Amino acid sequence: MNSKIKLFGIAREIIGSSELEWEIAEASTVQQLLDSLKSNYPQLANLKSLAVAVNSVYAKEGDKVSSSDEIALIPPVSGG
Amino acid sequence: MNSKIKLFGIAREIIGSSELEWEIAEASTVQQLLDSLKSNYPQLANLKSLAVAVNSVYAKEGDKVSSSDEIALIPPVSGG
Amino acid sequence: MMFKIVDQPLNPQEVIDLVAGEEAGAIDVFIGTVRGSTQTKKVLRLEYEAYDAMAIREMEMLAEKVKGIWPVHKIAIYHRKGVLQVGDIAVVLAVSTPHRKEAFEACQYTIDRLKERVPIWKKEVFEDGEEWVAAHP
Amino acid sequence: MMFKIVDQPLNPQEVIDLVAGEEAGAIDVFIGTVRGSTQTKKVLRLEYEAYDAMAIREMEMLAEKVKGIWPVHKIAIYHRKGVLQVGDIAVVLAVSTPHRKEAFEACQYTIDRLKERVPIWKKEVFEDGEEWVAAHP
Repeated sequence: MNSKIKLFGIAREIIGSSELEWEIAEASTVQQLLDSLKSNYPQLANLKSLAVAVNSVYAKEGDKVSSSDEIALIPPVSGG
Repeated sequence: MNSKIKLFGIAREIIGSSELEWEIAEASTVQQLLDSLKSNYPQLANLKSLAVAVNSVYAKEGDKVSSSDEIALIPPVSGG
Repeated sequence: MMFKIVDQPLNPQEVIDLVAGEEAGAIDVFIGTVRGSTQTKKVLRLEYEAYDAMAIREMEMLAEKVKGIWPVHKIAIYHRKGVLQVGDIAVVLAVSTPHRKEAFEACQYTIDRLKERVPIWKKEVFEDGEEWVAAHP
Repeated sequence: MMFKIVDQPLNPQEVIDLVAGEEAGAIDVFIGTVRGSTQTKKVLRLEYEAYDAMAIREMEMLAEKVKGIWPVHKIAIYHRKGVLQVGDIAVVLAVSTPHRKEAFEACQYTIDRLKERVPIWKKEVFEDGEEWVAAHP
């Protein structure tokens, strides 16, 4: 099913939009999502880090994501 | 010659005035001044420390004081 | 509201007022501002963006963690987003504690962790280009 | 005037404004306030006095020393004297530096030394007595 992934900072600029429609397979993991995004947008792989937030919380690589979650890509933060 | 010694905090309360007229012998030292004050006001000897400022600067025990200097007693400070 | 992301100029006094109180003998306040140069390049402006909901949540979790380490009375963090000029305040963080040592420690720890975890990003805009800070190795 | 002894309420913003500037990426501000209790006793008020001329001179010398240790942009210290009530601000100290680590270090060092050297005294007044702080061993 398709999901909308929130994009910020350099990830937003690489992908060219603040939201990306993306197909998320049933029972896929954060790692699988990252792999598929990086293979479609290779510049994402050049970042110092790239995390995924699921429902506003940092997710671990093995966490499951589903299309009903609020998903966001978190490139290296630089607040302050 | 007589000099006026500025007094602050607990030293002011022990001596009972914000300024003390005191005879300072020619070429006497900070240490000698402190000794004569403590023997006249024994409660000064109970303080955690008692320094002397000469012309607004901390003086060392061996420094000379003269009646033309601005002299102050500095009991333990507690600013902040 | 002790934690805020705002797109208007920050007022340190407002943040200080949030943490003051009779329990607090010490308040340490950190103010981060936009510097006019970075290493060798002249900075024209900074552009900040935030994942607001998550940033607030991370700040709240961070504050809870800090309160578990030091006897903190209150913590408040205001972070600005949008376009900032040189000299503008990007973040104000205030921590109140009974004694000063823990105020310094808790404040420094909080700003260090904020910079590592809270989803806020800044882009430096120079005369001849721009760069997302810390994005690449 | 970066160093002041005043007998009116202190305004942190005024002190912060003195140290801000384009060179300063980081400002650390320490605010010391009168707590409502000390160890076990309830404090009614504090009475501060200062040897003003020497206190200012000591603050200036302290600031010079701090600038020799850290790359400090500016330091400002305002200290209040007279009768202070619980919650009142006794001291505001602001230090600006290019980066945050040295702002925290320089600010903490400055307040630590100020409490050791600058000729200012406070008397705590309790319900059943009073005491010059730190006067006796």
